[in-house]
Amino acid sequence: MSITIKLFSALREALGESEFQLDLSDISEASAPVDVAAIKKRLSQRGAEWKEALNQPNLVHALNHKVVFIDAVVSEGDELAFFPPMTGG
Amino acid sequence: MSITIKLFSALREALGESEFQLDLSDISEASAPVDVAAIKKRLSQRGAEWKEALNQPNLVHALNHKVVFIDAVVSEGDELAFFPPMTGG
Amino acid sequence: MSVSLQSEAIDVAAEYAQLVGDSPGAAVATFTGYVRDHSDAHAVTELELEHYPEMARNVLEELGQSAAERFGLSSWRIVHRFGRLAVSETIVWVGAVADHRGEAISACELMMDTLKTDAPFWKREQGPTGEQWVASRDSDTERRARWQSRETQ
Amino acid sequence: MSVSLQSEAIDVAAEYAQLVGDSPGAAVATFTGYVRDHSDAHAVTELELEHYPEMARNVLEELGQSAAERFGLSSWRIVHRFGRLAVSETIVWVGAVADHRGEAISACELMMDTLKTDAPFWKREQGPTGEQWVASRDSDTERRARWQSRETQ
Repeated sequence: MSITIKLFSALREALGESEFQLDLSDISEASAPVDVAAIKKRLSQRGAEWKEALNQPNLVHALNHKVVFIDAVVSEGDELAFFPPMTGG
Repeated sequence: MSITIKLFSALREALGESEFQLDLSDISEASAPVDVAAIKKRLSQRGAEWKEALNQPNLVHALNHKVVFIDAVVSEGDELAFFPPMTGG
Repeated sequence: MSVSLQSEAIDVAAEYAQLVGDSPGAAVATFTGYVRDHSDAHAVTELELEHYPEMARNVLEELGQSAAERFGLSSWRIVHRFGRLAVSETIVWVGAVADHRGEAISACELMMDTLKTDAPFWKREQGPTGEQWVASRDSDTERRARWQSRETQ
Repeated sequence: MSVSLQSEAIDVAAEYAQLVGDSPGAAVATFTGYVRDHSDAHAVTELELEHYPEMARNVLEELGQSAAERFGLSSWRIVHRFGRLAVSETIVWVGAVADHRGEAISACELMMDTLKTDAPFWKREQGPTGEQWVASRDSDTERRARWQSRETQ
């Protein structure tokens, strides 16, 4: 199973990536459905900066262009974005 | 003592006058100050239409371009207007 | 920071440009009122706006200044028409410039709510069934009263 | 009834004319946001607006439709810029057409309040002392929350 990860704003800048594919074949074979929390955990294994950036208190996650809670279930081909609170307007 | 009376909207239409001078020499010689109530009373003596028009519940009175209560004191040369509630905007 | 009473149609784009000028604040809110083709249940084909010129100017200037003080406006403008107006024509335009959106929007709302009940204009509607003076609305009086009790947001 | 995401400056007069069209409702409210030359205590010389294009379009369309339903709008429009913006340039424009002024003004306020907290844009300010991402404001979150509890007026 593969999904698209997108990062924006200070998060994109801190982690030096804006978009990439993430392969989740190993965890998706387990019996529990893969949720946003599982993906955060997986990405946090990439290093200390990732762990810190993805565990900041106000982090927002959007699945297929909608803000979701941490228990939202992720499926093959989904687009999952992480970013700080919005500051437009 | 003379003041200017102005009438607007349905009041102007019902009474057939928009502006006139009112001489108040007789009542201004009495000891009490002349207020809007005294002028309403004086104008009401002009006939039944005047009495009715000037005693409608929502009548507004403006003295020198400011809405006032019925006990506002009127002086020589003042402009006193009577009209229904405003409906602009 | 000014009032216009005019019989001509309101040039909304020109009013906006003049309000904002060369150095806009961060937040600009505007409101435009147009002549409706109906009023409650009956059709309207034309509107006549009677006004009390000297008093109208005073009231509108005071209410603009009052909104400016209450909401810290850097600029404001009120334009109100009088005379004969066709359906879909502009009646009134207000604009407010402030540092933040809440102030600019609330100032427009305050100016409109106050203007409706305090400025000496009277509408006379013309329709297929004749002419009639528009009655004042309780809802306008209620909206006006909110500003006396409500805290500035 | 539409959204525009654009890097070009917003032509406020053209947006207004298009919003109102040939047959305006009775009440038109607009709001325009501009780049300020300061932010809290420090000077700002330029702003960069990052955005998430697909999501931004979805969010703005949904919030326009939601405001239209809540306030019975006959027309609405939201324009938001992205990219590099100089001081005093337009950032955002919203417009709403309704039968009554309360609805038009409240719809603009709702669209702006929701947009601030829900639409994926991020401001990065540039000033004499360097660059920094703008932090979200508690006051924006509070304004946003009002719309969940408040009755339609």
